[in-house]
Amino acid sequence: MEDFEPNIIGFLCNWCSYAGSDLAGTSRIQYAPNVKVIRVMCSGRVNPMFVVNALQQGADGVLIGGCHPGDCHYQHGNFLARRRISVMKKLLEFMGINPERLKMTWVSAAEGRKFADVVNEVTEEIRKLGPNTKIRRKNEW
Amino acid sequence: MVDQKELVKVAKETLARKDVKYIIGYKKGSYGFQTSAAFAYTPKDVEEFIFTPLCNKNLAKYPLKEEKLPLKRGEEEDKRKIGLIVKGCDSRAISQVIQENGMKREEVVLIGIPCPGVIDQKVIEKRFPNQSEITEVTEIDDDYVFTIDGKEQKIPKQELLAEVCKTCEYPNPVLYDIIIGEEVEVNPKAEYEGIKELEDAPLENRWEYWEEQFQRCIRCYACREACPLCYCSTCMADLLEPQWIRRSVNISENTAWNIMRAFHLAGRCISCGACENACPMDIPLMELNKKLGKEVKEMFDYAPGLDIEAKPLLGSFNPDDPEEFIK
Amino acid sequence: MTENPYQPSLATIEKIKVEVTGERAIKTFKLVFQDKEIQEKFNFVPGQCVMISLLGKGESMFAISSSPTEKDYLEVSVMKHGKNTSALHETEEGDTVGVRGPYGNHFDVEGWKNKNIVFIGGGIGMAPLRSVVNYTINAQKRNQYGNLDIIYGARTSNDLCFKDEFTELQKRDDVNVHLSIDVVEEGWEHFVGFVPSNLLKVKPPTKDTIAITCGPPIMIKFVIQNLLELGFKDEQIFTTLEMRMKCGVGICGRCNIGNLYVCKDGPVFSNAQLKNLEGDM
Amino acid sequence: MESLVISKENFPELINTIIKSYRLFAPTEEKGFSGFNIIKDYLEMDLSYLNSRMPPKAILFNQTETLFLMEPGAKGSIKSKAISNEKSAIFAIRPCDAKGFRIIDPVFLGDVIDPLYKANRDNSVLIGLSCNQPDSSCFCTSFGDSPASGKYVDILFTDIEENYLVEVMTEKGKNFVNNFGRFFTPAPPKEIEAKNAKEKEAIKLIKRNLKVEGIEEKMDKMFNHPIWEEYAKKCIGCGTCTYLCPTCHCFDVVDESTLDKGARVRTWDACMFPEYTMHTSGHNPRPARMHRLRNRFYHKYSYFPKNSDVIACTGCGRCIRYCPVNIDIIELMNRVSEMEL
Repeated sequence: MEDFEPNIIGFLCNWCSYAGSDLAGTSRIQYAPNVKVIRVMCSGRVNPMFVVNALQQGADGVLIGGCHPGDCHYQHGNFLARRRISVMKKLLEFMGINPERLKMTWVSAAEGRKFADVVNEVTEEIRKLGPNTKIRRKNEW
Repeated sequence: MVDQKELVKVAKETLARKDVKYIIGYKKGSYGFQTSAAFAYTPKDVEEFIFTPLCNKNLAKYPLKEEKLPLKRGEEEDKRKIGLIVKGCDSRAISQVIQENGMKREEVVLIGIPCPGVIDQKVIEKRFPNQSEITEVTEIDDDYVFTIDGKEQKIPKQELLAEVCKTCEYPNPVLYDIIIGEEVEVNPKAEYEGIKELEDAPLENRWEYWEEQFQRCIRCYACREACPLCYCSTCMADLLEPQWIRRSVNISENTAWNIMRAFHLAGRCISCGACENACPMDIPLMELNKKLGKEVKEMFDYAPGLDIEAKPLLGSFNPDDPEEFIK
Repeated sequence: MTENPYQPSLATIEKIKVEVTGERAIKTFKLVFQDKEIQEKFNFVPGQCVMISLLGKGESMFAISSSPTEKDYLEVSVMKHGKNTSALHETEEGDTVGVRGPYGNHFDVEGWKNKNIVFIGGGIGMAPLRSVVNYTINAQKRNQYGNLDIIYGARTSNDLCFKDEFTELQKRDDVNVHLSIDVVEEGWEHFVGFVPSNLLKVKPPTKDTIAITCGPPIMIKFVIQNLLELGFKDEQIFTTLEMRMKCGVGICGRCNIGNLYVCKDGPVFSNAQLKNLEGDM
Repeated sequence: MESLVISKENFPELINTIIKSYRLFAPTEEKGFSGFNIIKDYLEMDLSYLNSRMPPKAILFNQTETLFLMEPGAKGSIKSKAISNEKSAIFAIRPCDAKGFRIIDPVFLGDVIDPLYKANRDNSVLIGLSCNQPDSSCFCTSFGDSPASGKYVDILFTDIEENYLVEVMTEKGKNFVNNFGRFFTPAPPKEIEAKNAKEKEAIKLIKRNLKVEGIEEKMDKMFNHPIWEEYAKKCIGCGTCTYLCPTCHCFDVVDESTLDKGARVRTWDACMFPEYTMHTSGHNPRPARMHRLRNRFYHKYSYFPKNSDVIACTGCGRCIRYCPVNIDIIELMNRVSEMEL
């Protein structure tokens, strides 16, 4: 367990969170390398099935990053995402899959520091939860 | 319960309308406690219509299932309406579908029947597994009365009543063109009592519970096909590229399917119980739907299928939606 | 251990020839089994099919488009359309695919000796016919057959498959090629119009003649109609059908027309058989 | 055929002895849901069941099976997967479900032999248990079979109150029984009579009948009859009837892979799904539910008898009992039988 390095998939929106992560990098801020980033055009693009699929394929956690409320490049994609994810979390919880494995954050293009902090925080939280085994594909053929 | 003669009369009048092509109702089933959907094209077909406590199927699925094959040369599309007998839950299903633009209000003529609750098919068949003769059940006061092998059976309603009916908040049709029978009294009920125990159980126990349930799933998609709100022309589960769910049947894929199904019904499920009724493996699907119904109500003060003008839950938002989970 | 009929043998894509570019791209893949022994034992007759696997993607049935007279390899011509065919189109020469077969019945090329043959193909439907064409024009076989007429058409001149081969064939005096395209194009010297119309224009004589056709279902329908009009008997008309297939050996159940399985009892059917077959096609 | 008896007293020990040398599948019950599972102890078994929800075909023809292993990609490779040769016994299989295997044998063991099914079939002993309590939608008698038929099993047990009558039907069954010889004694005639009496009683309980006579010829003339459309109207197109059928055997073949490993897998498929026959081009030979439903009934009652001389239906009644919309094969087929053309 001590050697456990969480595998986290990050879906970051093109306009804010992804730019935020970029800024964290160009500002040479050190942060946990556990989040593997997939850039999406908007947090509203994140189909909740992405989350399920990530967990199935071996992710221990999923982080969705969007613009701050009101800042969405597409007006309200992040609001829609927020609703979906809150419902998804309830469903996962009821099914016995720890909803804390699904994280969401608002990070603007200017918040490189915040991005690094969130990643560190999320990584530590998922590390505490341990590896996800619940709906993971076994791929035993 | 509704008077059969009145039902037939109203259905006949509706069928006689120039703008109605056929009426979907219930008729006697082929054996035991079954009832069957009836498609009435002629007044004679309508004579078969019944409405009894065994009419536990959700007919709202059928207008959506109507297949429109390519027209032959010179053939014109039949744009007449479909008549449909609706209980409270069925009418909510139709209302929700209309709200989502899945069909237009003018495509259906709804004959509403206030519903005092229907019998759970699985429960009654389990109690009388050898009953192959077609059996009619009537409701007298708080009992269901029927005859088996010449012997009259009187069984308290609560013992056979479907779980969803016990907590039904909308037994009276919310959307209809004609209504038959008298309104049913609604008792405020503890709708979410059934899932409380599971909600309170520790996370691990909940997973164990669902793992055991989903292990049984054979992915026949009866839940999807029976659900009046699963009407996508191509289901995500059937797509090959991208393939969301593999075809193999194992706990991972089965869970993914069940999450997908439940999630896609969040804020849409109108609690008719058709999925659970249809499930050949007895998976308690309604528990998932109820849970999401409850959360949606609490978080967004939203109940589906009540207003055709409302916006779909997950297609809309409120800037003040809860967001304490967001970092 | 029993042999596993579902397990393909590996083959290398020796050569990829681009037949048609654009939206309805077609490529011909030349495949050679990696195991020499398997290659040597691989015998087929024109009309038969093979299952081609893209490992990790899936498996599809294709008609063999080369002739058994060309030993040492087999060819399939494939239009890019779905998941597997797209993956196949993305392969490069030297890549590995799985191949199993040959499956199904075949054109009775032995029984047709001394007869005239009319080939009527449309679009990618020429692929299975090409196998018979190449078989009958083979130096050793040509004198065993009478007149050979090839009526072939596609939507546009770009969509014509095996263009260079037809150019070669047009130069020969023992084969008649009648090409067509659906709509007028500048510089097109041959027939313009649908394949069934071209057939009526060519009017192949019916005596001692076999007509084989393959193409889109609607084309096959009208070709058969026109052949009958020209005086062909049902027994003289052959076509090859397509169905969704998974096992290729008559077990998995999906390719039935009535009680026949296209993978096993087909894909080649005479019109006499088709007429009496009640089923969903 | 040899008839033996075993007392119910000795029965638990027999089962527990079998478990030591065989993988034993037997009916178990959980919350009113019966299914065949591998048991480790006699007590797990539940013999009061009417029939299992899933037919035991799922034991010999798994819903998901690996055909072979691979390294995916354009430079990939293929590796065979060893087929398990574990010895199994299926205990308390109902005669109707056992007949299901006999029906699908020619499909899997015909011109082309399916190695997975063959291995499972060869390595399994079918031990039947007569039905003393058929239920409302049973109709095995319609096909000339009986709820206490030993025709399709290796050994047939029948509950005759204090004892089980054990009929050894095949060579395989004989070898199996010989391994456990000490539990059995030859059956006295009265026990055989007791079984016959039980059988008669059970047959009497079967009230529904499907008129099979001449049905194949009838269907030859009914392909375009409106009756198929009539039933297809209420069909919702799920896969329940096919997945629960002991004779439905269609499957899909798909590749599953990660970046570096994968397999070709077969899973059950259902002819009631539109994707089942859908071509890549979008053309579907069976585009409407009517076509699919008609094909299902024709396959069972016309095509299959044409190809294998037997109706692909055992009368187990599952498709009737679990159809969510009351499509009743008995009702439909009887209407076909009685149809005047």
